[in-house]
Amino acid sequence: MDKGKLLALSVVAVLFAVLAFSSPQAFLSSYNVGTLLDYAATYFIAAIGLTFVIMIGSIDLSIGGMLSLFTVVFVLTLNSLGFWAYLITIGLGFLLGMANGLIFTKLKIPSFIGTFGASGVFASLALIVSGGRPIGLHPQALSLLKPLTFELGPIKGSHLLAFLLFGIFFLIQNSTPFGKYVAAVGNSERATWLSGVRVDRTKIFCFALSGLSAALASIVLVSRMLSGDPTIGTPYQLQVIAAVVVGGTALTGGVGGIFNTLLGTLIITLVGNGLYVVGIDVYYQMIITGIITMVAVILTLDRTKIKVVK
Amino acid sequence: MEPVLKMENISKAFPGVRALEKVSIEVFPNEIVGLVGENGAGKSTLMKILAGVYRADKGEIFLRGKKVEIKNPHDARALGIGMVFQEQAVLPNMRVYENLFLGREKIFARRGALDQKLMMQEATKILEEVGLELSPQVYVHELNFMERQMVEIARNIWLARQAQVDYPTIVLDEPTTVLEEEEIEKLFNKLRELKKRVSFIYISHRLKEVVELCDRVYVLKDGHNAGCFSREELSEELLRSRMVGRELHEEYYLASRQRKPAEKVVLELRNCTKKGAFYDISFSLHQGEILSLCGTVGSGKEELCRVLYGETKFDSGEIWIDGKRVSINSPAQAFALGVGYISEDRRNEGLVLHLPIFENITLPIIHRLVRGFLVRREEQFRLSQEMMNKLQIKALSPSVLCFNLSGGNQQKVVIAKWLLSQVKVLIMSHPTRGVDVGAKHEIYALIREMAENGMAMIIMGDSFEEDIGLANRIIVMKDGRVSGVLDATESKPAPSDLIQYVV
Amino acid sequence: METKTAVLSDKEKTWLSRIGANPSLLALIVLVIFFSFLNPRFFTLSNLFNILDLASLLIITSLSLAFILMMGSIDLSVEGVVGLCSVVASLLVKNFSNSNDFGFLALIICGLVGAGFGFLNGFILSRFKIPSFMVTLGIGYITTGLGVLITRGNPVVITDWSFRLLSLGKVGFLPFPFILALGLFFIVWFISERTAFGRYVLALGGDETIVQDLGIPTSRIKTEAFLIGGILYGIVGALLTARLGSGDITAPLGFTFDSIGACVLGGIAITGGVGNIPRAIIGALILTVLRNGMVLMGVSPYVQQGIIGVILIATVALTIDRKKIKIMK
Amino acid sequence: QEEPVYLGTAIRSLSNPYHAVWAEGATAFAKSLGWEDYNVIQTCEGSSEKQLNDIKALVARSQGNAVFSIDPNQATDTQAIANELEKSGVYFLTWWNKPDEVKVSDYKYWVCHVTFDNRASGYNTAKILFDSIGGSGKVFALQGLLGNSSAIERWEGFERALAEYPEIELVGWQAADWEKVKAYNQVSNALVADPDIKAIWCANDAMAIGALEALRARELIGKVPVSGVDAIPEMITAIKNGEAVATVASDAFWQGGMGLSIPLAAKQGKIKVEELPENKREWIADTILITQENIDWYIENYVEGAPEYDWNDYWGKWVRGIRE
Ligand SMILES: Nc1ncnc2c1ncn2[C@@H]1O[C@H](COP(=O)(O)OP(=O)(O)OP(=O)(O)O)[C@@H](O)[C@H]1O
Ligand SMILES: Nc1ncnc2c1ncn2[C@@H]1O[C@H](COP(=O)(O)OP(=O)(O)OP(=O)(O)O)[C@@H](O)[C@H]1O
Ligand SMILES: [Mg+2]
Ligand SMILES: [Mg+2]
Repeated sequence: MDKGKLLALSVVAVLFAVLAFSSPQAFLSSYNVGTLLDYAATYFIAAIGLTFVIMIGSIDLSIGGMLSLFTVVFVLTLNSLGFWAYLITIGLGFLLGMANGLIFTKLKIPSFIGTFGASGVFASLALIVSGGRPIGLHPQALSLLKPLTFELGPIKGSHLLAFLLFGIFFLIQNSTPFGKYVAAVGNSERATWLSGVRVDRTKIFCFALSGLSAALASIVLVSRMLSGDPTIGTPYQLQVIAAVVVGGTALTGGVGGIFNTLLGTLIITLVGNGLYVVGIDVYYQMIITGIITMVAVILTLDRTKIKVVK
Repeated sequence: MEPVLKMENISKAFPGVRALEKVSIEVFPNEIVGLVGENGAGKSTLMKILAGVYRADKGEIFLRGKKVEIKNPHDARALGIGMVFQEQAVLPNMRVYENLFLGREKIFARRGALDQKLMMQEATKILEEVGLELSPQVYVHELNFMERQMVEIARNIWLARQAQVDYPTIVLDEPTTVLEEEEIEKLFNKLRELKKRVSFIYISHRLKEVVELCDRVYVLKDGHNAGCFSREELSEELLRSRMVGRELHEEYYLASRQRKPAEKVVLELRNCTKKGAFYDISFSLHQGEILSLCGTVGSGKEELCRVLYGETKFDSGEIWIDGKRVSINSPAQAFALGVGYISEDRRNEGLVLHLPIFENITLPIIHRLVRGFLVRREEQFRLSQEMMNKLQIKALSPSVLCFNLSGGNQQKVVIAKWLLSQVKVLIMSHPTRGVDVGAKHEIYALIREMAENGMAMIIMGDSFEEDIGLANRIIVMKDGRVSGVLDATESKPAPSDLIQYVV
Repeated sequence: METKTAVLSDKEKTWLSRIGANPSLLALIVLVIFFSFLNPRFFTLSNLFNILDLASLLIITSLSLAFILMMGSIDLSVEGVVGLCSVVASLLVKNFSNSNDFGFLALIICGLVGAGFGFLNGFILSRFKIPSFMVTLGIGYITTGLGVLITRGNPVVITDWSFRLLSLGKVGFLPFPFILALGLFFIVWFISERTAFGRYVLALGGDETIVQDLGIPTSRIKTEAFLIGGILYGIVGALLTARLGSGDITAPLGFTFDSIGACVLGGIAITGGVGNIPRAIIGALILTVLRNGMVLMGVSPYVQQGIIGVILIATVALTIDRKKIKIMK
Repeated sequence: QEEPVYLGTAIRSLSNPYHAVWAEGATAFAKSLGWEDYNVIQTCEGSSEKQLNDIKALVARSQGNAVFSIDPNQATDTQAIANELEKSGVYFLTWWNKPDEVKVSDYKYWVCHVTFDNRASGYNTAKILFDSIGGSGKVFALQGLLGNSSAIERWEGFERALAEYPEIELVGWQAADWEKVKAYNQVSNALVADPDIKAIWCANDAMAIGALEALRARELIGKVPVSGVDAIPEMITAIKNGEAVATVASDAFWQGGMGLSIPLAAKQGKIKVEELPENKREWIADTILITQENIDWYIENYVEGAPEYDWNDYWGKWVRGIRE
């Protein structure tokens, strides 16, 4: 394991220890563990695809917009079409992600701008599709969420999904040609291109995965909130990026990975949950969150591989 | 006489590598000191310590008799040490004059504002002096590799002159690798003239130049001092043997292993034209043939190769591979058709520097190493290890990052990559650029071996000697057209035979 | 060998060719013409002054972002620092909550407070080597948190009418905030074009390792760039208080992405190394004109976000100078 | 003396005056019991999921020994929150937004859902605004955050009033996301689009303040009346000065305290939840419509003097059941 991962892991361990020590019954209760997992699952799933996007040195600022849109689409389709909703939402996620990738590679627009623009479009679409109001889930559609809501002790279906995705994407990153191309493009796009790798295809696929994981995260969100909300995504945007970066993935690309994102998500979750479990006054929470975010990055980012930070 | 610069017992280790072990050098006034050694001998590291990029683990530096601490590049500059790095250090997004004075703008400040007119005047003067016919307003990204190098040299010469010290020291780390004969001559004259005021340290693998230019030469071997020779003693053979530590084959280019190419044509160009670059080029390349493309920069040979590996497109003409007409739009397509390319700029174009050796070597063929959905890592390792042994790449294991390899070893990794991918046609732009004499020899052997196995190659060599020595056939280009075709299989032409077509 | 000559020197260019070479400016002109045709009220003097008034705050924050983006960094702390400075300003002038009365001195103090946080941004970024994205996100949280802590959520209403002239005042017909923005623009432009610091900012955006190896103090330059940014945010904070009559931590919501958007619309590459200060102004004007025009035309609020998104993408597709940015990130 | 209970208040944010006063009310209630250390304010900053997670974190910390007063981020969130707390056996009360099909009476621990009539607020402020310009003329309106439940309901009230005034012409509307600066910009632009705008309706007070400042910059303040909802201090001043004509106070201080007092009473057995009639499980609480007429009275009683709150008077502001 490289230095970055070790550092991120130790940050998680320290946070965990501090929280567990300061209020053992509360923090370690199976109820709270369940809450932690709930919290972590959404962020992690949303951040999975983004990790690849950031690994190639790009960024996806449309996740917020996509979450808004997809929760609405999922609830609407679940209410009317039943199980097809899963397929439709996931497919749509993949396609819209791909559209981001195409705008980026074929129109040659920096991802920061392209996806930021797309985010506005998605947010508008969410409002139009929903008629500008949150949409509740029909009670009869509730049972269709069983695959995500069934419980085994504190563990829920959505947590298992997160684990499963972690496994799959870990393999994709480390042991498939695509994963290797991602690492190579992130480090040196030109050299990779000259090695005969289809660079654009790799990039487009990264964005498609980002859309896909946003769609999956929306489904999990709906399984928890039981509604589709055309404004739900906005607060997630920067948080999801933070989850990736706090784990030690460099925004300049080439460094980090899915394991880092897992740790990053845990850090964000532990901080968010811990502030209440430990009982920090609300007026100080934002300040403390800001400080911890920075300190976490200071600790987790492995600077031996990146010469410059911007 | 007192030395201007003395580096004493300098040691430096990187994780897993002892780069320098008690190395000492001295530089006197009015002197051009040569520094030679195999790839990875530690030349660049030693100079980077002098320039403040790295800090020595042990050892002392004296400037004009006084011990100094060089903690960062800023200190080095203040002490009158300039460096032309092996890797280019000009900023493409800025104009030439901005690059020339970067970090020294204060000189042009008039009441808080920079006097742009003055900067421009001064820049024009400097450029004239090194013989670059450019407007200082041009953006560096519009310049070619060579022009950039000259800008960098010009910058350091100017800096040295600005320094308020006696005999500032300029380090030139392989400055001539990308220059043409004419420029090199200009540069040498400039250096000789300047040494009245400036001392130089000159690093090169072109021993001929070293012998011609330097007053004294240090040889480094595996991070140790391996001799120092004065002008009187100097000879290419001496340096070569000191660097490598063994006698080299009498027959440098291994001409005896040269074979007649097969009948089969693998690549054929028909009437290819790209306006402004080359016109009406036709030739065919046979299996196992080594074809040299000669000509000055601007003769169109580089552009022609670009077209072949898919970087750009031509305006008209046809490419045929294995008897089929093809179109090549990207390196990926080129590769699928069996065409590989080795760039002269290996740091930026040849390697993914921050990935390990094995990932680099297997990058183009990774999709062939898949079982189920997953890549077989052992296979990646095995193949890489094989190539590393074969090419004698100096590294602890295939998982070493390419970033940490010396220039020559990086070059070998690039070659290994294409060897492994078993392309039919390999285009090599300056394959031995920046490679030491020993490794050069190994690369020549490799080229022979690849030819014996049926690979066809297009080579743009570092010198006429290299082109002639390696090739079965030589195509000379001038102003975008073929000016001469020479056979070199039966008997080798002399360099003078070539020159008439080049100029 | 052929000789490369510079692209026409600046004097040789005609006005027309310059506009043609600057697609952002072209986009702005097209927008203006487009809206003028669709709504006669658009091209009037009163709307001109209205647009200048509305654009002025965005112009100032975009000036700061321009520097930071050209350097290859980013600043997400705009909203936090501006909001906090707005609160600070309101607590310093005559107000309902305390007995301070610093008058226009408050503007300067705000600049200093902003400078302090800008410095912190730059210092943490260069000292601890964490990406500006995260540093400024963190400082954004901290400043917002401080603002909430100080005011406990209640806007501080000010009663200092002379201070409010900062926003309400006019010189002739020109709104005062715009004059201030214009003045700051010239200062920042000067710094960018005519000082070594300005060069280094661009150089850092080009290739930081090279700049380091040349012995240029990169940490200091980064810190200074963020510091200048901080000063500008401080000023905007004070202006905002003058504009709204109260200090309010949430007032600048949306400023961050508006300013980044403005810079990018103006043609400043988010990857760093390419751009100049006037482009920030052009971008800010494009965004303001666009919003103004959409209200004038009565475009449905449901699709406005989407339209801006599409225009952003379209403009960048047209304006970006792909020669200079080989690799798109 | 009873065993202390954690008092959880889940609101949107502390950076706006409405919720800031809310938090003060909650704190005052906790003080009245001597349980300051058990008073926990949670802000979700617009994230529904964070709100749910924060609530669960406090349930974990208190190990179920808590009651909650919750202002759900979105109407549709109530169901998920209710299911969660019901499972943990924690008594709670919700405010403002709830989908109609979700019934409080289906739950044991959801003591009640209290709302103010958003539609009435929108309707009443609009009527006063229209009357203030003589019932005819051009009007511009600022909507809150698109897609937000309160924004939608207030807008419906506004539209109902609009239908009753045929002489009033709505010349345009924009969304200003509840924010001052956006309102300032939108109104500035709207005044160019139509210089004859006679009045401006706003879905909340923050936007109304932004609108007023835009009017001030164009020297129209006092000439173009403005209305809002929430009764934030700046708006009270503006009404007093004759610049604005109407706002609605839901008494955030009372909400802060009563939101905790009622579920606590249920937990302590003072209220028997199962015995409450349906119209006390889901009810509308009284608001104060503030206009030029009663502004002095309001300032005297609520700004300069604070009303006496009796936290045991659970039904003092009860108006009617939601479903009546
Ligand atoms: N001259 C160049 N130098 C460096 N990178 C380049 C250059 N030309 C193209 N690229 C990069 O390669 C990308 C094109 O890659 P490539 O042709 O491999 O795409 P692809 O995967 O084949 O796409 P598709 O399948 O859509 O054709 C461009 O987006 C660009 O990033
Ligand atoms: N940053 C680094 N990290 C680790 N090892 C390094 C680093 N830089 C150089 N080395 C190692 O130090 C040794 C000396 O390298 P150096 O670049 O000085 O060689 P050189 O003599 O300049 O070779 P060349 O002629 O190929 O340029 C090599 O073994 C190289 O792998
Ligand atoms: Mg070297
Ligand atoms: Mg292609």
